[in-house]
Amino acid sequence: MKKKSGGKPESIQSDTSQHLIELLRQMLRIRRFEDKCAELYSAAKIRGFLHLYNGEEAIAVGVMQAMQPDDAIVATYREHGQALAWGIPMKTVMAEMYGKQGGCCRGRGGSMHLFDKERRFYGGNAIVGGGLPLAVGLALADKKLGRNRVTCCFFGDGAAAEGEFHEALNLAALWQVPVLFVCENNQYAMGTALKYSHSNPNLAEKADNYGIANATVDGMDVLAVEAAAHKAVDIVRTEVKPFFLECITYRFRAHSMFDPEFYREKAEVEQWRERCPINTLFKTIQEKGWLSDTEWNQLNQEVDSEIAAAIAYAETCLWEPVEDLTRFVYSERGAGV
Amino acid sequence: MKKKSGGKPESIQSDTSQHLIELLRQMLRIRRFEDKCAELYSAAKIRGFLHLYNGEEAIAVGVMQAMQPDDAIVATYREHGQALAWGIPMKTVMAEMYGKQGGCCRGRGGSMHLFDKERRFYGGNAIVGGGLPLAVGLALADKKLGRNRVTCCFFGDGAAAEGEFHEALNLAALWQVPVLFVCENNQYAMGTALKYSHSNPNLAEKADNYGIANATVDGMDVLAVEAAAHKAVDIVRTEVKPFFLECITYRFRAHSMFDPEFYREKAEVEQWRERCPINTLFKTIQEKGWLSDTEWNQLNQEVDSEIAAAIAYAETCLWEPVEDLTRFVYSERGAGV
Amino acid sequence: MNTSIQEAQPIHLTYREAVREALREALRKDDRVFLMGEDVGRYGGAFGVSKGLLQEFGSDRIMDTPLCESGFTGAGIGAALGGMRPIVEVMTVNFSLLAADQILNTAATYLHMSGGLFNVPLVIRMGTGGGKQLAAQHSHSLEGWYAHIPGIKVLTPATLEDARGMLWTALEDPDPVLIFENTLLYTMEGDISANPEPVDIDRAKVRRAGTDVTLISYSASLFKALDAAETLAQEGIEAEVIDLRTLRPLDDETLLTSIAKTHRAVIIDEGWRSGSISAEISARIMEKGFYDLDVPVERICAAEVPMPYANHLEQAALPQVATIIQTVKRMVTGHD
Amino acid sequence: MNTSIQEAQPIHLTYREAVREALREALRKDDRVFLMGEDVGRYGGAFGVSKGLLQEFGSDRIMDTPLCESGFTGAGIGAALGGMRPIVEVMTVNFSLLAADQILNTAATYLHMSGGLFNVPLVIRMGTGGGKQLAAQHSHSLEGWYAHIPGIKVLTPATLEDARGMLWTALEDPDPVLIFENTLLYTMEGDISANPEPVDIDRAKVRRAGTDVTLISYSASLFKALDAAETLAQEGIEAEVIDLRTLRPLDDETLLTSIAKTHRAVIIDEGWRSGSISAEISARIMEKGFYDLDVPVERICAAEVPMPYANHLEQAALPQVATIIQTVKRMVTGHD
Ligand SMILES: Cc1ncc(C[n+]2csc(CCOP(=O)(O)OP(=O)(O)O)c2C)c(N)n1
Ligand SMILES: Cc1ncc(C[n+]2csc(CCOP(=O)(O)OP(=O)(O)O)c2C)c(N)n1
Ligand SMILES: [Mg+2]
Ligand SMILES: [Mg+2]
Repeated sequence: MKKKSGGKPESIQSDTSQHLIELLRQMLRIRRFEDKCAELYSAAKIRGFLHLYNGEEAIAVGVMQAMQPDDAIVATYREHGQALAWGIPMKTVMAEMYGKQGGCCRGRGGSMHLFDKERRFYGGNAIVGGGLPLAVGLALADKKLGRNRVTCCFFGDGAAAEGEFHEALNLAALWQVPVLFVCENNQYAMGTALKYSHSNPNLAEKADNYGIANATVDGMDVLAVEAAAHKAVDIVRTEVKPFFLECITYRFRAHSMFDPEFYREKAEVEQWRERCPINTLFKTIQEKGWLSDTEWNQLNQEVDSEIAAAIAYAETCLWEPVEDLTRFVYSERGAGV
Repeated sequence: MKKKSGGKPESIQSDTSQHLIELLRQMLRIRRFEDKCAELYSAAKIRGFLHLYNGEEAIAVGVMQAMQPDDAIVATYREHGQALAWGIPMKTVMAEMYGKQGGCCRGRGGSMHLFDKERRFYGGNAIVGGGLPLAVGLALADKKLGRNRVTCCFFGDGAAAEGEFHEALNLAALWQVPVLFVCENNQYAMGTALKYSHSNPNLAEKADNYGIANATVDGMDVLAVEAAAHKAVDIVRTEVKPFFLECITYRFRAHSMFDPEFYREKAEVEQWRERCPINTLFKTIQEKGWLSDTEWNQLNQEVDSEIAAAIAYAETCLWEPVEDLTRFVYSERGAGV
Repeated sequence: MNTSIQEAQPIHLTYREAVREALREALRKDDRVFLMGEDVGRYGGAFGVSKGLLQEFGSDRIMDTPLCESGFTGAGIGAALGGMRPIVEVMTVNFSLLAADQILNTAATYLHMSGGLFNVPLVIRMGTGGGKQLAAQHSHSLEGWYAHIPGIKVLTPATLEDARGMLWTALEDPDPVLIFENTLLYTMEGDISANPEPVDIDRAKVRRAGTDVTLISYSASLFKALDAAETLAQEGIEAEVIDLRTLRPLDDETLLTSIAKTHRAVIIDEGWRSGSISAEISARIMEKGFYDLDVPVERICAAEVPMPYANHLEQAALPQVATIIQTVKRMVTGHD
Repeated sequence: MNTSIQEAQPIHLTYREAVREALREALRKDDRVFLMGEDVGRYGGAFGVSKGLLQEFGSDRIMDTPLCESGFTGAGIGAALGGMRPIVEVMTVNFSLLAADQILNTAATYLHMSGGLFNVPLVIRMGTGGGKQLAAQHSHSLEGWYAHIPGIKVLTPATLEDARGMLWTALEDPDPVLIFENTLLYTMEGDISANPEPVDIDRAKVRRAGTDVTLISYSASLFKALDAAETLAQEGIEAEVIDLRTLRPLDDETLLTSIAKTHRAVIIDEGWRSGSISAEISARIMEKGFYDLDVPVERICAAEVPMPYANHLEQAALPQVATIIQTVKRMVTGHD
């Protein structure tokens, strides 16, 4: 077997290279998808609130690597990244943003409320902090039913100031349920910097206080996130108890499409942009010589055509009939659970 | 000057003895008052919920020593002790429990809602945790208006599980407002023992996590509470910032008049009863020879006659006219603030 | 020996015991059912409802929670989504305000915003009502207020049969159901069938037939309406008394049928008057029964005050039998 | 030169600016006034309302809070009790559910349960309403729901004058006042007097006189009612349009006076129908205006669904001008 300088057998190297390229691809999908969403927003194809994940892609992509197909995800209103990385088909996500019947929620949810039953993607909660107790409850159900599954709950630094955050952490710790709390600490809650939200800006210490195992990781480094997530999920799954993973990150774009960004300096944004998780991984891969220009172009094209296909799909989807407005307020007889 | 073995000048000794006797008297007032309330409850003179402070008297009495007349108190539904120790006349408290017009809230509040405007006693909040943000707001007002006053907020161990507790501590720390949080950790929230309420039963650590200075003290020892409160209030007043004082205590009686006490062992209650704060202080004083039997009897008689007078007052008070039912839903014109 | 259902001896119990029996039955029938809330276990329930259940079913099925209404209600939603059938007990409706966000923004919206993907089979029980001198923060009757929210159902069992039977019906419902138990009723006692039949939560029930006026009520007020009807009968006025049973969705049909017969209606409601469920009922009668009315529909509600502690004030604030009688007489005779 | 109040040039501004001017005026006039809430400072307000105020008044007067609706609302109550005049901004009514306990159990009850000792001079502002495709958790119209609560007042400024003027009136009120700003109105523009007169919050206002039907509305729906009235006028039907302005307490008198003239009423309300403020209004007309009615009062409300995201569904869920017109025509002519 040919050896490389690092001493890894080729098959592993090629596994590694393929894996890294896959991570790159996932992050790129999210970035490009969202850039397109921003355009479509300007074109009034997408409406409502649109919160982009730009800059934070390493977290969703990194964390998902550690999850298994029958695990569950609970996310926020900034959840395109999680939805795509978790495998919800891009076209149904896009159709949802269009408000079409072919969307993953028949156009009723929109950007902030993506759901997928088969894949156990539990939204899409637009009440800051609202998803945390729900995630604890999902994990509780798993524990009660003896299912070896993990529930992964994403939320922001701002959410950690809500009382519900504390209630949820306390319950998770008391009940020792298999939930992974992933705090996407992008250092701002809308326009409120961390230091104005938290008297103690060290968020992982909050978990510590509840006796919840925790770690803090560079959220701009997908490999670091992935490694940390693997460790974390292992603990959750094997020891059946909660874990708190704080990922330090930054949102490159505005909070939503309405945010004039008065609250931070352009220079700060620029500094963080230099730490773009996609560029960083791209450079790593390039340095290793694992991705030729052709391959990179091809990858880009694949992503672009997936997006184009998603848009084409969304465009052709029908609108939910107005007569169906009041469906799904209550379950339909026979539908049940 | 005559010296005593301890080397204290006589005047100080006598100051000390008088002070200790005063503490004893205060605790005794509360204890006797409440024992009487329990009787009056059985006699259906007092109704609704009645939460007795029996066993916890050292906290209210100890803490109040450190407060100044223009400071403010925020308490819970278990607030007879605070109300009496803070100087709300016993007769208006008793009349309030009777539901009479001469009560401190015209009979509208009852046991759980004692208020006194002149003395800045802000209730009597029967929503667990509900008083904490209010106390932070009172302290904020003082800070804004440059008034060197302290707001003292009492609450239980159970309250510390509510999200609002966390929100309030975070705000207090962020804003650095002069509030003293007094956690009356009697180790039970109704029938729920501390360990079932908190994954981390060390409550003072929660304050630590917010960067709030804190201390834990034996809540069965009025002198220890007093000393700790003095230190705490000093910090709050001079450094204009919050302090968290945890007092470990025990409630001798049931949670309320409806509690069958299934959740704890008689033996446990008995053990704690042996640490009765009143007996302990009484013994200390007796050992020093500071209180003759005659004086002790006299003290008891004084307390009993204060209670008798309070009852007599309550009995003779009128009922609020039914026509006034809808008063005080909104302020009356001209009343204003 | 033939011990058929029909022949089973009725059993004598209190409302509290009826709820307890309902809980016990549910816990026995379905492993996915569990009860959680503050003091449901070791304490035995704030009102003694769940006394003994921890001992019988263990701490996995009867879960004491810390004080955190929003947290454990949210956890209940999650557990329901995860395949369990949680019964969340919020000690009383007064504290449910701390969980209002989870109830309205998550439980009630989840099915719709997921485009029909995820239903939330959650039951939330709470004590409700005034009348015990518990003052301004412990005496709310907010069941009618909650009935404003689409996506949830609101049940208010008044009778022993309903207290016994509605829980199971609620648990079989695929969507979030709130059950309000007026705490004054817990000590009410009587006989019910030992083999309770399933309770229908879709229909209001005529608890007393009459021809001159329709008294519309629910929960504890039902008994005030029945008492008033008795007295009125002695004076020759026959009141039909309707127990709404479910405040959301309202069963308009039963109400309108009755009014088509009596041409007069009075609604008795322990909630504050403005924006009460009785306002909704009056508005519906306006819309669908206007031409059947001889006189305007009237409402007897709680006075619009935070509940005062003193007994005489509290009673003055609550609907009273005398007021019902007086109102009906005025409506029927045209003068006071 | 005489620049008397009467002669001041009107100023042109948006509703957003009108609220901002009202805030600025209050902050200037009274040192005890301060604004607090999420993102009111550095961000400039979620809807840009408070843009520039932090720079002008400093961080003691314009306080950014962490995300903790219950905490900072409670702190607002405390600060009000401590002698300040806080204006708490809850970004939107959707999030106010997290503060529902502080609003109902503390702010609204404090005066009463203290036997009149402590009033709470607190103003809470929130955005409200649907129509922007913000879906099920961000589109509530719960102002009518809050109007159920005794002890608070509920204001719903629809016009630029009211947006400009009601805040000060609210601040002068000794009791808790909730002000609901429909976020669709923020971009509405027009002229108002440069020297605004004090706004009375006790009376509803007839915004258009008419004889054939009374359209009762508030906030954003007012403009739907006015639009409908214009169209109806072209067909010879003269609608009187009433702007409620204050949902608690309701000004029955203005409504009843109008109905005594028109004999018909339609209520337009963006809240869910069941248990809405429009139910209360209908019930009051039933009670006090029954014999003035030619036809039953009707309600045009939001459909009883958590708001869907898709525009066509959302618009179908909200009251529309066409429905108002159609309803009125049916009422006036007796057929569709
Ligand atoms: C309970 C609640 N309050 C306020 C809002 C409005 N809001 C939406 S996102 C947001 C900031 C949240 O910050 P963070 O948790 O850090 O998440 P991020 O947006 O940075 O990902 C706010 C205040 C909301 N949606 N829910
Ligand atoms: C928000 C809320 N939930 C529940 C209750 C019912 N309740 C009253 S006191 C109490 C226990 C509180 O325990 P703790 O804070 O330790 O105070 P303690 O009674 O021990 O002094 C409970 C659950 C309440 N009053 N408020
Ligand atoms: Mg953030
Ligand atoms: Mg306790």
